[in-house]
Amino acid sequence: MKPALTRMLLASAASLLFIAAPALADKIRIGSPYQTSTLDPMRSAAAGSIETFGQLYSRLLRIDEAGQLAPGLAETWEVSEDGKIITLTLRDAKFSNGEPITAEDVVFSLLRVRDTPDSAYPAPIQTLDTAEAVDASTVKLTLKHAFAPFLGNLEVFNAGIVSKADVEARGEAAFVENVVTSGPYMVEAWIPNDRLIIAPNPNYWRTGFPKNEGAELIEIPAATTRVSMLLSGELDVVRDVPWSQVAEVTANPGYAMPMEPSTVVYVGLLNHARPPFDNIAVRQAAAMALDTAAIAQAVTFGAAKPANSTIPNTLKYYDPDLKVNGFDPAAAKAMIDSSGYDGSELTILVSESAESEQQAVLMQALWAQIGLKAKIEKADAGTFWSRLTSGDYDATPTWYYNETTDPDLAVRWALCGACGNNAYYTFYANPEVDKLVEQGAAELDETKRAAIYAEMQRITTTEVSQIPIYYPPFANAYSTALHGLGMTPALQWTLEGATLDK
Amino acid sequence: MHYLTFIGRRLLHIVPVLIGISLVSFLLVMLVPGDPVRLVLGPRATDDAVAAMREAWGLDRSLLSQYLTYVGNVVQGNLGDSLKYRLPVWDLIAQYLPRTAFLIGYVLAMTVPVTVLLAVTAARREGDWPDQVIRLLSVLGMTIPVFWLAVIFARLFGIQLGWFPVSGYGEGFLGHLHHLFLPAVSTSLWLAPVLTRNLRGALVQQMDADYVAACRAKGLPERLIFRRHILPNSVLPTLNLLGVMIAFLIGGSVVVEIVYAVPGLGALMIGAVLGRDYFVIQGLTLVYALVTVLVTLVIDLLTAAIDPRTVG
Amino acid sequence: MSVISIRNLSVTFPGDAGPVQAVKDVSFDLEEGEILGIVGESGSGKSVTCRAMLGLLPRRATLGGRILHHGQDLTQPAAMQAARGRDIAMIFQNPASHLDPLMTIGDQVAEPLIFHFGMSRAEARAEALKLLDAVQIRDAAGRMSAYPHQLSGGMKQRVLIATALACRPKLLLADEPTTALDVTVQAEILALLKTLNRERNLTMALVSHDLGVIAEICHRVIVMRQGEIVESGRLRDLVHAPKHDYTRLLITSQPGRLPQMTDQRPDSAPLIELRDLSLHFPGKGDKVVRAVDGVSLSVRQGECLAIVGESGSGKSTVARAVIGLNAPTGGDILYEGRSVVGLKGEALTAFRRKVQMVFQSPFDSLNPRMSIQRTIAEPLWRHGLATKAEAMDRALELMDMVELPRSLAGRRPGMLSGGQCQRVGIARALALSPRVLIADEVTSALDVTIQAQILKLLTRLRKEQDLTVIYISHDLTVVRKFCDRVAVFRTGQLVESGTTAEVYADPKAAYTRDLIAAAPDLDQALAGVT
Amino acid sequence: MTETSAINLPARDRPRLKKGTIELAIGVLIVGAWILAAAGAGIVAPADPNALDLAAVLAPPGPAHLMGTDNLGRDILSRVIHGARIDIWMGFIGVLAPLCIGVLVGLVSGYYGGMTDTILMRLVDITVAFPFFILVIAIVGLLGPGLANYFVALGLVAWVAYARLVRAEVLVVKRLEFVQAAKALGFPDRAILFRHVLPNVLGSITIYAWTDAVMVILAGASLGFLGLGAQPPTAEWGVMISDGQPYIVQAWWICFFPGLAMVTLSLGFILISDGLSRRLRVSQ
Repeated sequence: MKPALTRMLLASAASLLFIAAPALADKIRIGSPYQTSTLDPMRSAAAGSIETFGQLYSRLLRIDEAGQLAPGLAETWEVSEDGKIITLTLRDAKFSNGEPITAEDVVFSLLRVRDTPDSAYPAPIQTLDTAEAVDASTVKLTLKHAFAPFLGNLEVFNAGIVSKADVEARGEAAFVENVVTSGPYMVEAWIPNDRLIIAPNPNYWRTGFPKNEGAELIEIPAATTRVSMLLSGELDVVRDVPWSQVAEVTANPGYAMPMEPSTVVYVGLLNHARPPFDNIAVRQAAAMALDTAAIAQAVTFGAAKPANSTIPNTLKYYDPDLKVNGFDPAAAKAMIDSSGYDGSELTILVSESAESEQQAVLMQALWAQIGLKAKIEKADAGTFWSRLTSGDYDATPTWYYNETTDPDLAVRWALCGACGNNAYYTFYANPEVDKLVEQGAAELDETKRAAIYAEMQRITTTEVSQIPIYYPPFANAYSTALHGLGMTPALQWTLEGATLDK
Repeated sequence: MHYLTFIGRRLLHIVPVLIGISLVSFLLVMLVPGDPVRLVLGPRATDDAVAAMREAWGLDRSLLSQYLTYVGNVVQGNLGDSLKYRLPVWDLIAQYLPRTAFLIGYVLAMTVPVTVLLAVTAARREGDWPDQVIRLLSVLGMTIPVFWLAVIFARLFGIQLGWFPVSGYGEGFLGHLHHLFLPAVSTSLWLAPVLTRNLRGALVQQMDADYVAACRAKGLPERLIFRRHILPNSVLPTLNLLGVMIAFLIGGSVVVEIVYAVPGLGALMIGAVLGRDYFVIQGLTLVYALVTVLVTLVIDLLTAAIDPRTVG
Repeated sequence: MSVISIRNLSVTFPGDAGPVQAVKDVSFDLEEGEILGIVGESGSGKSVTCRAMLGLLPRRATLGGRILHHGQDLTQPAAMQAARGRDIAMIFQNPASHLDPLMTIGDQVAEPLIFHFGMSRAEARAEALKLLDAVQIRDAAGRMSAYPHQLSGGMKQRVLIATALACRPKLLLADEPTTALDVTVQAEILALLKTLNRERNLTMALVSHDLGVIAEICHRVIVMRQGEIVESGRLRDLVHAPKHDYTRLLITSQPGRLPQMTDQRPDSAPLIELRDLSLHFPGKGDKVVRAVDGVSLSVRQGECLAIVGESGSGKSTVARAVIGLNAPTGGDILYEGRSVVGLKGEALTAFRRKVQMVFQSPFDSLNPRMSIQRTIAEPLWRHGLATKAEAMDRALELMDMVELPRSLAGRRPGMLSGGQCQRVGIARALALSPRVLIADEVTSALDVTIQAQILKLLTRLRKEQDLTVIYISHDLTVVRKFCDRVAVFRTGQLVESGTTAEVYADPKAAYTRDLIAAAPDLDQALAGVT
Repeated sequence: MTETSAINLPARDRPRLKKGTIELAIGVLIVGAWILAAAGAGIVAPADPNALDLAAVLAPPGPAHLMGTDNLGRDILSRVIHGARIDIWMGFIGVLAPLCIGVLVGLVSGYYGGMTDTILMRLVDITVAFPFFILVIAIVGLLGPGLANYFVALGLVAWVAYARLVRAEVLVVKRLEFVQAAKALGFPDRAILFRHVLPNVLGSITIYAWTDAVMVILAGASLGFLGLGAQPPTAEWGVMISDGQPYIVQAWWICFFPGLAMVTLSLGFILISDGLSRRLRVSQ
């Protein structure tokens, strides 16, 4: 009796030990510091969620491998002569639950982003006046006025198409369990604060895609841990390898770091609303004191390119020849001395990221050389954003990126004083620039647009709306067993075309 | 009978503590600067969107009314929804509680035998070289920052030697053991010295106790005296410290959770604190407090079971 | 035939200022069936000698000489391990700390039986029950599963004796076995030891500081001082013809041999009156501890009143109530006819200047971190009676008064002897020139020779300062010599009171008679034992 | 402490061995050396701890920089020496603030008992129920990073240990006769508490405080790791270690030397604590 009992106990213990693991072996494991905080494309405009939305929800248009606008859910589209009416014809596509994707769904998705009060980022389709389902597969979008970047904006992460029927039926729950998706993948499991596991969507409209078994998007806040995991074979892809570890990773033949161009720009924001940076001479001196080449070298070990303009260098109409307020400490010192700056200490606000902290330290040291005294105040993200938005700072090194290669969203965010965000909370407000922003958006002629944006860059860089620091590439590391995976400037993984060697 | 009254009294004792805790955890979060909404919606969110969400979540109401709603919900077993994930807080906690519990269990399973072995060895050879070596090692163990050790371990055992995974929770019991090995060792290396010092001290003190002399006078051999008399009497203070340490680990495991990418309650808490996810912070502090209170209760009951004097 | 022979035993401890020799070249024999008394003051090496016989010295002690037992030298660990517990057993002064608090007493008594005789647990417990019966523990069967903290002090000592007797040893070492116990319990334990000696032919060595106790049961006595044997022989011979000065001093310091120090003043007016005084405290659960219960008593101006009783009699509680340290729960306390219960602020401060107290423990009653001069001076300046500097000067005068050399002024209590500390305590109490001095067991922790000095000092001060003294004590022999009137307490109640002469000559209450009978007294013992 | 009646020698003759003297001496030596280095940092340190030298980043230890330089070309040796100021200060204030609060609460609670005691101890229960580290993280995370807020957090949380310790000791000491004597002599409560009770409970508190200082420094370092530590460019060891982590392969010296400094200082603290406790014969 006794031995039998023992055997039974042992057997049940053994079965406990070897509970079959879900077959995750073939998934591409992507480690990123950024979190998926919601599966509803309208709900967040934060990194992490942005990447996720792209994999779950198809947009009307997509950016192809060459970076050009290509058909997405919309097979064809027509723009009216005055640029105000866009008519799109949908292809025969289905949601992951097998229901067809109709013009109704498109109209619902776009208006939801535009009209919901707490929609995170309605800006890209703000110019949309009406959207109308002409028939099941035809959508007619009417703009308030001609708006050049609109087509590009239809590719932005939150313009993904969701199921009207499902969302109306289930409300927020539609984005928690059994999420209906229109993109290449659907949700296999979501463990908030840990990882999102996605599996191919069998109903995805692009035949032959995705070319892999899905992916695990794993959230790993500690940078050294991400690298350790990569090197020990626990990850296939790492987003944001610390610059200091780039050499170590690339020295290993099993990994590649292509340093894809990004639309990220690091800028030193200055608070124009209070002394001393309300004084243009002080701002110019501050800009000229910063040896951006040395900063880029010290912080990124030369991976990033020193910045010369207030907008990212990968955007259309970026002006590579702009050269104002270049590094000149002697001139900067002279300007400070004659500027009337009273010598009072200013505050460099910095959020807790190693990169920003180093920039702050360098900023502080370089400014000290021209007699601009500063102290650094580190703040966690919550405090950082409330202090930034309320203008409770003098300077802060930070960054932004642009969702599209069109500069419209970038200048509205970073340079425009009348577009709702006080020019990235610098409280820089130049009516001329504001006017140029609207002109640039409405102008359909390429050369004229180029001239408008060049002018805008010249004015803002000269007036130092903010100090451009450097343009970093994406420091992503890929296992050489992976093929075809990369990141677009708009923070989207080209995941659907990637394959993983066994 | 006595024992039951004792338990009853201890349980009753918890009520005012819990009320205090709910109030403190609420105020802690509410009175402090930082805006959760901006973090949830992302930097590009418009001010209108931020205001709309604040209203939707009742964050614009008076503190008292928010507290009453909160307590009302908690009493019904509802910890509220996460601002960030829009999921019930309890679901989030339930997801991570087993991980942290497993990690702590693992740490204890690793630490306690080692502690007893080292402390007994040191105490029995008090002043001799094994004692000196153990004391030196335990002092060193206490002074090395856990995260530093963790980074080195990940490098050495994970990457160089490839013996253990440097991240994750693994699948199945053995998988958990395998994946959590490095986090557990890193924690143990700090915990074992603390406990060893305490137990050794108690043993050394008890070895001088009068009843030990009485046992010797009875002619009992040292080994027997040690096992039957000195050890049980010495274990009590260490048991108490162990309780404190378990409570500490529930939150203190956050460092290894982050270094080894095993998100548990600690990582959830850090995320919630930095993201100002009010209801998650409140829910977690309540759960933490509850667990702490329960651990203390268990330790008290164990103490009472060992020491007849506690029950009276 | 000797059971044990000590030859040239010396014990050395390492100390701050070089090694300290606690026992120097001590030799003696213990004959089968005899009870040997080892007497001496604290620090005389008597306990160390006793512990050395069982190998119970701390590891840092170094041992010289030989301890021979049946041809084996017990200074060798193997021989010692074979002998102890089986042939030689020991009981200790503080029974409470010598029992493992986490083990039932049944198991503790059974333990040596299991180990030495290989008995099963059940057998051993059965035997243990017999042993507990043999040491006269009531309801022994019920007590088997009790824990030490549930027993009284006397009970614990009986348990220790039972444990010691478990393996039927030939020699029992008893290290101050009754010092921590009440007199009546002490008498019972001594009687028990005597019975065991007679019935089991058990050889014993009894270590004690109290010649009275030794005299009760010992056949032969060794007097030790500063680690050496100064004299030994039959007790009667020793008492009648002491050869050594120290022995002489020891004998003359015996309370029974002290001069009469009373100062009868029968007609003086009452200074303090207790009226139906009660102090009840909440106990475990719903029980109420009636520490003092309906006591009425008066203390007359200038007299010395003794409050006598055993532990738990409420004698100290009464004293603490008088001085306002414990609030009465019923009744009243009058000082010069006015109630002093519930006094606050100035009135309380003023009253406290009038009534002062000296405490039992010489070391614990002084702040170990304060020099004795400061300690004595503190009441003066705290009460605003002098500046700090004046108070410090006055402290020196007070030291003269209690016969403390001024050279000690800067020392802390830890560097003083017990007797000196007690003098500091008295000086501090007298600093405020009180009218009443409450002395709570002030000599119970002191050696007899020192006790005699302190009593002499108190007698002198009493006359000089015209003090009224309340003397709390368990020692009836001292009280008889020192106090004018006596009040006997038992479990919170006043049993009997009257002039000392009357009460001793003709005790009314049975309890008083028991107390008087139980008090060990050298001369009575000698007369009785012969 | 259990009552020991081991051998009836008077207290002063009881063989009080100078146990722990060696530990104490080494501990004092180490801590003393660090304090000296910290006090004279301006003289001892070869360079300005915050001076950047972008021409000499990640220089390995050598004659020019004995402990090498970090990624911004700052001299590690100078940063370690100046860091001693921060970390010793951190240990000092981080212990002193909770100690003062805790001692006060413990004294009052233990001495007066009754309702005061009940209320204060309930407060202690509530504070204890929050896991220490979590509460510190919460407070620092919510108030913002930096040493000042760390101290606030410690002050709010860590006093509990002292309060309990002191209360337990006071309960013993207040029964001692010299305290009773002080009461009987009509001394004011304040005098009794601070002149008679406090000096006699300080021993075990001191012993605990030294070990606590190590906890404070280590927990502070962990906060640095979590991004909640000292403000840049302050040379604080924990922050230096955590900032140096990514360079552990490329430039091991960046986090090794501050780590070594932290271990030695902590070692000094613990040795002092050990030495004291062995001398005063108090168990930890």
